[in-house]
Amino acid sequence: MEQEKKASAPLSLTYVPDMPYDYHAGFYYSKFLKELRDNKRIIGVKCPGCGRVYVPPRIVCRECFLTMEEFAEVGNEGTLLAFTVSNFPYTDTTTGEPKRIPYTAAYIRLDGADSNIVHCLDETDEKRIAAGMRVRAVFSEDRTGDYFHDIDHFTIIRDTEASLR
Amino acid sequence: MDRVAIIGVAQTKYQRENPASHAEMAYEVTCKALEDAGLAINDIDNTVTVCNDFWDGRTISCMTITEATGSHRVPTTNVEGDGTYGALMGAMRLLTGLHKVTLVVAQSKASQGIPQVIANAMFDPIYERVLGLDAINSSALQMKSYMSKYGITEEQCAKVSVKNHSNARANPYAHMPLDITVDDVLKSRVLAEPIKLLDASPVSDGACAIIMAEEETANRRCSKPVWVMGVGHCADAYHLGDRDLAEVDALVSAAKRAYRIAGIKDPVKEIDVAEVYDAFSYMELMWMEGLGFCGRGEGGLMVDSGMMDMNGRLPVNPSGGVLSAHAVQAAGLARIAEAVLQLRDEAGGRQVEGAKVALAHGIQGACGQGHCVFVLGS
Amino acid sequence: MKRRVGIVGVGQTHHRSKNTDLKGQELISIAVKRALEGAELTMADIDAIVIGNMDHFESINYVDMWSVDGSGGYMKPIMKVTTGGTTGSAVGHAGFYHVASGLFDTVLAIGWEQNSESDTTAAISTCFDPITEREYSAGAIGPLAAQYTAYMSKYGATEEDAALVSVRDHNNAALYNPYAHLRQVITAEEVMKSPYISYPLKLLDMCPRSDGACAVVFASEDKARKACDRPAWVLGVGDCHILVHLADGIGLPNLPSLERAAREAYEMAGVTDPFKQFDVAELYIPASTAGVTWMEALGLCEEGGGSRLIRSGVTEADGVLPINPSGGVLATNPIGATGLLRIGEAALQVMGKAEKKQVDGAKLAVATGFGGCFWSDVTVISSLTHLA
Amino acid sequence: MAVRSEELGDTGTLKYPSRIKLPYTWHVGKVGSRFYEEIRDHCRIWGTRCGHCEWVYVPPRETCPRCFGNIDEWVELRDVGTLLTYTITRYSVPGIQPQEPPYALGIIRLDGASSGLVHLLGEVEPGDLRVGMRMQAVFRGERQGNYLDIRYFKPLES
Repeated sequence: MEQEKKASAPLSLTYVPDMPYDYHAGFYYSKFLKELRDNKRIIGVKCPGCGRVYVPPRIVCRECFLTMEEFAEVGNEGTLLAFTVSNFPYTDTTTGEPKRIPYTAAYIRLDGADSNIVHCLDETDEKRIAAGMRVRAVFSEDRTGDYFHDIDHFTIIRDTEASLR
Repeated sequence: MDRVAIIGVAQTKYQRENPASHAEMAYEVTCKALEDAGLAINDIDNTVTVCNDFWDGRTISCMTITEATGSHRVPTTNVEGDGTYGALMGAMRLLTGLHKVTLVVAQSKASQGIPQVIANAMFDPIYERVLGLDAINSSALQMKSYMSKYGITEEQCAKVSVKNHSNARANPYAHMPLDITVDDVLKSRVLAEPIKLLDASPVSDGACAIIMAEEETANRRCSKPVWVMGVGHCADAYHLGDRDLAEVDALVSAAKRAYRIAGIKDPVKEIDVAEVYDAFSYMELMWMEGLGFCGRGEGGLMVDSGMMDMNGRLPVNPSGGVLSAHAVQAAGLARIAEAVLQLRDEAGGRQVEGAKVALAHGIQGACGQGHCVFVLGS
Repeated sequence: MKRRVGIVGVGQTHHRSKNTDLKGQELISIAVKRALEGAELTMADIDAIVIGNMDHFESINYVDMWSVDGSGGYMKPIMKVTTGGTTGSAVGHAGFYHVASGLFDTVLAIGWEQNSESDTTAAISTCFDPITEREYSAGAIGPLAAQYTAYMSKYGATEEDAALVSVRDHNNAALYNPYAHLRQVITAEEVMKSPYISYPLKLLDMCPRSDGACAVVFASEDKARKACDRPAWVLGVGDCHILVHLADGIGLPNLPSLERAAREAYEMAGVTDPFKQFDVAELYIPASTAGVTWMEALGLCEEGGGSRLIRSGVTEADGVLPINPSGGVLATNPIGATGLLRIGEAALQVMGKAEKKQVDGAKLAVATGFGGCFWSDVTVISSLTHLA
Repeated sequence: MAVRSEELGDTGTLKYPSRIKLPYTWHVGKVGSRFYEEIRDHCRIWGTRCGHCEWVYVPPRETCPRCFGNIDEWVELRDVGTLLTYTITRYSVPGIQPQEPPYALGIIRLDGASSGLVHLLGEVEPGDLRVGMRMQAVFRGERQGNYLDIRYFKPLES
């Protein structure tokens, strides 16, 4: 533990608590992540009541409160609903080190899904991005079961960009 | 106090690592509690979740189980404390007359983190935290203080562990049913003297849910409502050095309040069974004193007398208690759920015959700084 | 509701970017003492305490226990409530429930944060799912920014519209609120010229993070009337924690949780025409853009009408429905206290104790909380025990 | 940095070893700073005394936890006191412990204080520790203005 002393200013104590967590993916996320890892497929789960498809899959439909058991593949392309280019520094809590910026957080509705996912885009110039654009998942070749690695990023499908304008 | 009843309870089996996610566990107990109460999700008009950002490794940890408990459909709040505090908030909501049926869900997957690191964060970062205090060594300071002040022995504490692990053998939800002897406890590995491995509760993953209802709904929807007769909570001073660790002032105050509301005058006579938060063996003895089941310093005599055994005058922790399953946050709510099963005469092999009035108790913070006491009756 | 509940005391610290003179519990004790003084009560009059913050901002587990030194909670019933950004409003609602339940007569609700003790954005980002969301979800800023891109494209709102909200709230703080953290008069041009922190949000569009605490005393009707000539009655509460997956809230240009929470609170209070009935609003507007996008959810304008509302000037301090005379969240944001400050400021207005912030003759006020995953809390507060 | 998955036993599910690691700078405050500065600069331990309930607190408080009154009276305490309780931590926890286990902790009530101070115990065999023992503070040579400027308490030589 270190201490900072400024001339007659009150003391403060600086410390970097390190709290390890082994986050459990649970049954639904595990199935999703393994499909991604093993088969390069993005799967969701379908509600037996309303037919909505949720990605990532989860146990209960938030609308119908029914248990969902029917897994279904969704597209690896989708529509960009919203985005932001994150350009301010903050700490990556998984390392305690500064986060790499800029990055573009992308909120995407995959084709065939009724819920959204968040990932990143390989474009950080906000002038070249617009809500409504079509995007495609780019997979890693050495997939490990980690969502943010196995899908490395999403990329804008530029030919539809032209048609949008 | 107006009448509030518990009309449904559910628990997961407690285990070291539950492969289900927070949400999947919470959904399991939500569905089971609804089934137990004979209700549908639409009958629930408000919820209270009990999640903790440190134990869950997540800021706004209640987000993990919001949908799984149907909390997104109705007014909800999250109590960050023991599950008994969540139940208290649930009861309050009903007592206002604004709500009719509350679902309370507590869950923990402490196996994901390092419990000592998480517990260390309850100590003041400016002062004591740097000493590496956690739940085990701080409790060891309390156990030593208690033993020293009142002449309680390690054997007497060990008897609690033997009794509770043995009781757990009749509890299908328990994590650590064990057939052990006092000698086994005394010879188990020393963690922080005088606390040994078998004086300490395990780290369990698990969830518990209860459904509470106001009087009219309870009577209409439930054939065996269990009534909240009284409830009280109270906190002692924060710094360990500010307290006489051998004393249980906050528990005395919480119990007094719960007894006053419940109209209990002689707790030993009027209460048939108690489920208390025995995170460590010695705690059960101290809590007996604070709850007025015996005099100050008489916890050791009480366990020696056999009165807390399954066939004793006041069976304590027939479920096996927290020593046999310790899902932090959920553990206090599990005490309530177990008390409810007792009062419904549905506790199976751990049933205390003819139980009409039960006590359930939870703690908060280091060395039982905070206590919450429920008196329940059939 | 079986029992009427009134607010009789409100206390807050002078909010700052960094409060090095005070250890956390000492900060809390200042707000508590001021709330008690305001109500002419002593700690002995307090039957129970509710407290809240967000754990990872100060890395303190069981804050209800830790805070006893500063909350006055020694040998008292104390409970912690925490729901993210809505913590402050949830603490306020819990204080209300404590009293309304009949279990307690006089209850202290405390919200606090020493945000300067850590990296606020990093700490908030841990609220997102560690496996499928946390990596690219930068605290509260990213999602709010993304929401406005969706709103702009749907309703034609502009960055300038949002800048006007920023100007209103900052300037109210500068002119009227001695407790506010940021107290500088700014112009729309300055907002527009400030650098982007997360497109389309610019530096002056975003709330700061502050060190500060707020305490509010809730009391039963008989105690409230004894303690106070003009208590602030809590007429309605509503809350809605609608989503858990951040991405699902993002596509939405509006705020459905606020709409539902408002509906619940309005129904309980008997509010039927919010724009006409409310005299003042203290709203949890964490980014200027929210001052455009969320107004319709409160029934203050038609769908997509946020730009018109802010441009009409009616929400300025001298307008017919002043919003955030205190300067709101854009000027002061000790996160666990922020929602409770809205309730406290709204209460001070209807109690006639808002001093320079006072909206003349304010009788009915609305306060909101925002946080979690696009969650909302709404509180309706009045000097009247019921609405005609 | 992204997390990496591992199988969770034979459950067919995955787990993700990750962490929450974040720097914190906690404000000691004026009152605590004076306490630490007196130890750092003069090896003196000060507490504060509540004029209403007469409790003497160490570490010092500016509001009495018991009666919630304001406290402004500082009192210097001796660096010796009585051991109220103790334990030996024998298990190891990554990242939080001040020294390799086993290590001894105790609560010492300094002469003149009403509250106890939790601290490390040193220069003593575990078997020789007794509740009620007289203990003396041992100060660190290079003091920095934090809790460990008191290195530990050792048995007071009679």
